[in-house]
Amino acid sequence: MIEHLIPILAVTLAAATPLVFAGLGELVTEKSGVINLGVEGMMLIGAVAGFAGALQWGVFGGLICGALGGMLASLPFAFLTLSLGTNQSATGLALTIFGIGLSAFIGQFFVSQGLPGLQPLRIPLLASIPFLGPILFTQTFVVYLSWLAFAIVAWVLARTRWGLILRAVGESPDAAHAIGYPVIRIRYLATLFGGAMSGIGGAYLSTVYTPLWVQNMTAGRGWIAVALVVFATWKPGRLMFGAYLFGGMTILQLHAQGLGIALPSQLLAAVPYVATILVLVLISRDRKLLQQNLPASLGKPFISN
Amino acid sequence: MQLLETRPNPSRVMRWAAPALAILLTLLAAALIFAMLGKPPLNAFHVFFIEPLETANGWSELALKAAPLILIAQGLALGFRARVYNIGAEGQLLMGAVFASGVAIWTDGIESAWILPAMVIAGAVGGGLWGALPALLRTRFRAQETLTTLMLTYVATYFLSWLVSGPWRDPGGSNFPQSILFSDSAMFAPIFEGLRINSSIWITVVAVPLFWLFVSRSFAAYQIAVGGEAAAAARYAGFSAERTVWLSLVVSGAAAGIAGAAEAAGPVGQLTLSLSPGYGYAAIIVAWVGRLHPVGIVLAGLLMALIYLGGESAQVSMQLPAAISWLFQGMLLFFLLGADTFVDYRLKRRRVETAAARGANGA
Amino acid sequence: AEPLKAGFLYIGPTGDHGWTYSHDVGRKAVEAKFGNAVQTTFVENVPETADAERVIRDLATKGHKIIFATSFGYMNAMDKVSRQFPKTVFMHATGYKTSKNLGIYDVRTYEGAYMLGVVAGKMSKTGKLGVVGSIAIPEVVRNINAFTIGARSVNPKATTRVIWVNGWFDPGKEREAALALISQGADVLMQNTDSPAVVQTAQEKGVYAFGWDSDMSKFGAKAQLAASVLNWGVIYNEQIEKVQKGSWKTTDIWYGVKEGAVNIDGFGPSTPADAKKLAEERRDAIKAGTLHPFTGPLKDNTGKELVPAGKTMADADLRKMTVYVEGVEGSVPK
Amino acid sequence: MSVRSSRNSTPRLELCHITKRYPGVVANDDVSLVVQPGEIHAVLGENGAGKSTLMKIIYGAVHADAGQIMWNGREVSIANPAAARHLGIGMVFQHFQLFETLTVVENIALALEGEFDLKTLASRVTSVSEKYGLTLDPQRMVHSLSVGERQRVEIVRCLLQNPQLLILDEPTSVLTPQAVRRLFETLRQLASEGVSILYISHKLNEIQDLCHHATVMQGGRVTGETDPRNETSASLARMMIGRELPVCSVEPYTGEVRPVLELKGLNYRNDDPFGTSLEAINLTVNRGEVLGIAGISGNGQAELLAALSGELLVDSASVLIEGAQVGHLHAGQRRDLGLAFVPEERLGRGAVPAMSLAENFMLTAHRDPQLRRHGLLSFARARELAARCIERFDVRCNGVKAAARSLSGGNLQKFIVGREIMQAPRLMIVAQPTWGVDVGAAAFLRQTLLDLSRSGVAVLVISEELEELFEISDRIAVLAGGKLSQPVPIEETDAERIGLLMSGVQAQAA
Ligand SMILES: Nc1ncnc2c1ncn2[C@@H]1O[C@H](COP(=O)(O)OP(=O)(O)OP(=O)(O)O)[C@@H](O)[C@H]1O
Ligand SMILES: Nc1ncnc2c1ncn2[C@@H]1O[C@H](COP(=O)(O)OP(=O)(O)OP(=O)(O)O)[C@@H](O)[C@H]1O
Ligand SMILES: [Mg+2]
Ligand SMILES: [Mg+2]
Repeated sequence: MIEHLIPILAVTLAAATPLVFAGLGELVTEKSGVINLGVEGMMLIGAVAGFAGALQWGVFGGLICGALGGMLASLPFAFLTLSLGTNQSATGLALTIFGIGLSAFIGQFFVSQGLPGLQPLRIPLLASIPFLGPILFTQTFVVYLSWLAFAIVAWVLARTRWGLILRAVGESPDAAHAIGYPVIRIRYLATLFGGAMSGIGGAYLSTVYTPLWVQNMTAGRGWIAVALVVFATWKPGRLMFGAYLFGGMTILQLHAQGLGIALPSQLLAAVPYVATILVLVLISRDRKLLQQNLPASLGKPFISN
Repeated sequence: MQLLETRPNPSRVMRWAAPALAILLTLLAAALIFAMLGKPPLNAFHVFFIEPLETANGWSELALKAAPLILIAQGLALGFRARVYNIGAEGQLLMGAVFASGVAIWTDGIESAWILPAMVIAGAVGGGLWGALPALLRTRFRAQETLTTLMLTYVATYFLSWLVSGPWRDPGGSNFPQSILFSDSAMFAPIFEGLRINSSIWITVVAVPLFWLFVSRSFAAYQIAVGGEAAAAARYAGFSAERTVWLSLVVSGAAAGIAGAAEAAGPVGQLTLSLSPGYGYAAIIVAWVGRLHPVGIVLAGLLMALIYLGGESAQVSMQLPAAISWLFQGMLLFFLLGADTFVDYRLKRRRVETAAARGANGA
Repeated sequence: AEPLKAGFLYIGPTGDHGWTYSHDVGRKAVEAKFGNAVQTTFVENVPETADAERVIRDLATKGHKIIFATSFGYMNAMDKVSRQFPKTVFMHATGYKTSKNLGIYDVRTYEGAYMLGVVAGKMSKTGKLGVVGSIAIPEVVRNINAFTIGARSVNPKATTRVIWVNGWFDPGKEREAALALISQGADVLMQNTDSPAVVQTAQEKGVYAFGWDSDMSKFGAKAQLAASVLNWGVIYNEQIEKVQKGSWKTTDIWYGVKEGAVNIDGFGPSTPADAKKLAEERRDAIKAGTLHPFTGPLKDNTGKELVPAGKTMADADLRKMTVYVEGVEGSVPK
Repeated sequence: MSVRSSRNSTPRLELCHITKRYPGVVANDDVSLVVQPGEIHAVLGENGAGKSTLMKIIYGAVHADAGQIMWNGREVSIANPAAARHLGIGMVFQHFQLFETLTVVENIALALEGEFDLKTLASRVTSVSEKYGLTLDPQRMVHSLSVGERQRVEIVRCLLQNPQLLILDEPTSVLTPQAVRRLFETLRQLASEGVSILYISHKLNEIQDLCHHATVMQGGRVTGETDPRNETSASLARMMIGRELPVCSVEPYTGEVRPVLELKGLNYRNDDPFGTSLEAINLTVNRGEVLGIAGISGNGQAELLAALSGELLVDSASVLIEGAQVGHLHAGQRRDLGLAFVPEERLGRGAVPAMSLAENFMLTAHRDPQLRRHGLLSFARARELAARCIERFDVRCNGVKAAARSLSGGNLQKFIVGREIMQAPRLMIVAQPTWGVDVGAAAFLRQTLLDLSRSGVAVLVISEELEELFEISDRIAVLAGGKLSQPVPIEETDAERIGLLMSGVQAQAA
């Protein structure tokens, strides 16, 4: 059993990494009170930008370009929802559609190009810990980067003034405005951060995970990332758990097929989605938890006079 | 960075001008893209927006494409007014198609005028059920419908895939994952010889005025509107929020389900893996572009269908990439949402004016 | 004179590196051969929905004299439109409906799979082969079988394990399926999906894989042992020429190695000379007609006989294959 | 108490010709004002006079269109509240600007600069709050605090910045008389330390009690300046509204006395962590009387109102209307039995902001068969009725098509009260009838409610304004901590005793 578990878990970590990046980004955006349903579009733009960047400057450059791409992609969304107060759900959907179109449009210049990809980075000593070593410490550096991102986001949210301000703005933009915080500017930053993280998630897909550009290569991962934030009740730790759970379910069903589990593969493939709904139901029942963490102003435009 | 202030009363002029402005801006952006690609913009516009409508067939195709979009969007708009964000119409459409196909498959070989109506009802039931599930999850467990409807779309896709590769696979179809071709009594008949537009269009034609009557006059729609604008006011008036959730999800699900049935029993004629060209998602845009108004949705549905047709036409005639259509849809929606803001808000008066006012005061 | 217009309908983007890409290479071959005499048009990303019919009709209306539709799902649409345009030639890939002006064509991808299987049998140390499957249609099942037969012709103990990703195109998932297969012991992979993700993954994990539909060595030079390369240009050139001359007749083309439509190529640095030689020998035998992958005695993986000794499977049976042959694990998804 | 600094020393704050326009109103029109160090300076005016706007301008939360601000003799431009705090200006808002899901110390940290260290800050909070007698637990979540405690958070937040000027915008409207006295002690202590205080209120006795100087505003303009200690309430009122304070005329009810609303052991367990639970509430409201419920909001008012209106369903036997058990009926069904309800939040609950007055009339009037037939609504009829309501209750607006949000608070309140009265109720429940309504409209509304009760309707009023309750109620009870005290006739009690009950002291009222 253990020998099956190691590869499953190791791959889960790598497979869930785009979800981790995009999910953390969306979490920060939502903490400020903005819900951006355009993650899928931003990831795609990040993927194509990342690919282009990686062709020039290697994987690291690619990730940076992905971040920039995602950030730029979130800019029209931020302008419309924050400066013009448009409906956030509708604008996010528009961003997704726009992102699919734009990335495919730009991407036509990158088809049939390959990238060298990235070797995993074995962390000396740690990698030789039995069981945990091969799972945790023989990943690509981007996976470690995602943990760093998690640690930073969790720390900033829980322990720093910035985190406090962000939570305050998401909870009551009016009060934050009254005591002198530039609500709109903070929300811009949070939205751009979300865009950048989605972009990195997309760029990871196109430069590290499967180093190539193909249209629509995120294949719905952006939507999963949005779902995970609610699933996580806006807590970074739970988000990591959710991302790995979802990734793990997907990998598990593929392994189950390989091991000859006699269930139709389509029904197995639906399992992660059903599981997400079930956990969502379980979590949503705990009203206290939700109310403590849900940014009270989520989705509501803030217009100050 | 805040540019706006609330208008005391919504602007009537902007209500009409906003869509026109949005379309104009989209066209301008499009012209820029065409020029960038080295295609003469006017020529491209002709190919995109005129060419598809130069023949009777073109109009038939437009109607064929627009009808499901309009039908689904009418249902979705109802929910959006109540802030019930059903983004899983695609899954509800697929389940509608599945239920309707079930009827067609079980009645294969029978000739009866009842089969088709039964399929439409089955489609409504299938889609309605797939909408009722998130309604249950929301009202009983407070699970957000945005996510559950989306997740259920994936589930529906895999369920459909399992059906056509397993139990409902056409035994005479070389084992391809698709159902049998429906018999004539399980198909909507074409209205004109040689054109694809079929009698299912009447469903949409009848549904639009019904939705219009419902939205503008009915008590239920008033309750929905109040609930969407101000939830506390709805509670205060004694309108049940739960009922609104159920109503909007079940109605939008049923509308999508009927569209799915019409697609299976219309231009497709069987249940296949790829049944819907994303109508469920596109209808969300149609609903917003039509700004949730029954008549606006009709215009938006036609516009959207035209963008699809134009996109294909531009590929065939000018070898423009397929991505262009998506790009246009995204931009159109961006511009419309932006322009729409100015119905309820206006730009803040500039400081310059107030400085002038100060001068006047001083005098 | 007016150039002859030929239209192509693609299911995916021309940049998928797989199926659509190989068709587009074929289209370019047409342009290279006929120059100004033929004008080609392609429409990519055409979903297999009701939209396909409109695009096909649009192509026909705009004066395309021959239209190639390159995915199974266009079948009913091709059937309908071909009736309305009796003067236009319709060619449908991988389908089974024909009429006066509707022909079908396909290539014997299983011959390629067989040859890859031979190399795989030679190269696998564990004897465990893996296939990333897309959707369980007969063509894919046939390829998996041919691959297995090829491998077992070299190593009778070889077995094949299949993981289905339920789609043609999700590089991430294809990679994950490949990783699952690798971790379950497979050391040579084949895929019947459209992206090069499996080759990339094999390269990264130090196992072997194959190019499918086209040479994918630039995505994994060390991993790619060989590639089954499709040359649709053979068919396209031939059919267009016939239309040009006015000699086109309803066809049911199923070209393979013999006609030059399928080839094994793209041998990489990891492929030893003897493996390469063996594969080429088999190719030549297929070409000469002395070898057919589905030759008896052949049993399915429950032990039931499929082809008695000395016989080969008829094309009609090949076309609706629904069971795995001996050596493939599990059963075809229902 | 400190001796007032002489008028010719450098003023702490000087406002010169401040003007601020909003769409449709000039909130501040050429306002000038001087505050000396250590002075408690009242700004006095009716609702909408522009007091809050002026304070927000001083605090940098709103920018003036014209005018100058001098701070300690230097002209300054206050870009935002942070800049104001830098200068040494602190503000306690009329509507508290606190974050419910954050702790006290986090709320305070948000307004402070310097190193981010919650531990040290917590001990500073404790020491400052002790010094001024404003006990606070820094680790508590704000949502679990009472209104008075919340105000302490706001004040401590200001004090930690060592302000030279403290602005308090209607700080007492939510406090018990006892808490008001404690606050005044703190303020006097601060003034004696040299802190200037701008004190906004329209409660005349408080201002006379506390302040050294008063600036009176009306319609955005300064209409007078005076030392309030030398004025009478009546003279101050004249300055404020330009005429005598209107008083309500109360006549005794002569009709049949019969209970209309009865609460019998009403319990409600609130699973909302930010809410209050109701415990065994008993109450009877009779025809022809006005029963007042005093108390500070947050003590179960919202829950009680929702349980009465039917927005919250409770045990059917615990609420009776004219003898019928209605606890299980929803709001619409209770309306069918003659209940009418005017909620505290006018925009968003009592009316839909973006909808027209006609559509808003439909909100509760849809029960009328003339307005609703076969599931369809008659908006033509609703327009007629709304027009009648506008006329009868003197609602100033742009006709029935005006959006509810375009009306001023007082006019909207008149519309809502009118709409409810036009349903011919047998029981009228009103929350905060005159909250944020100007004096004239408030008098009109109070008189309307009194007249309604004298016509045989049972009227229940829940209000935070003790004076108002004493003006119109026949009997009064107090809701504190989710428990309701025994109602007593107003002649048998006074503000002091009610105040004690409001602060949660469970003494017998009589
Ligand atoms: N706020 C609510 N809470 C609980 N149930 C409600 C609520 N609103 C409506 N309902 C349910 O919906 C049903 C119909 O609602 P409706 O508003 O029509 O009430 P009604 O007073 O029974 O009927 P009518 O409005 O025709 O007089 C009611 O029987 C009730 O059970
Ligand atoms: N943000 C705003 N937008 C538009 N108008 C406003 C705004 N804030 C205040 N006003 C208007 O400016 C005027 C003065 O309001 P302000 O809040 O200063 O009055 P106030 O004296 O504090 O009254 P109250 O006693 O009710 O607190 C009112 O007519 C009000 O409607
Ligand atoms: Mg005020
Ligand atoms: Mg009833």
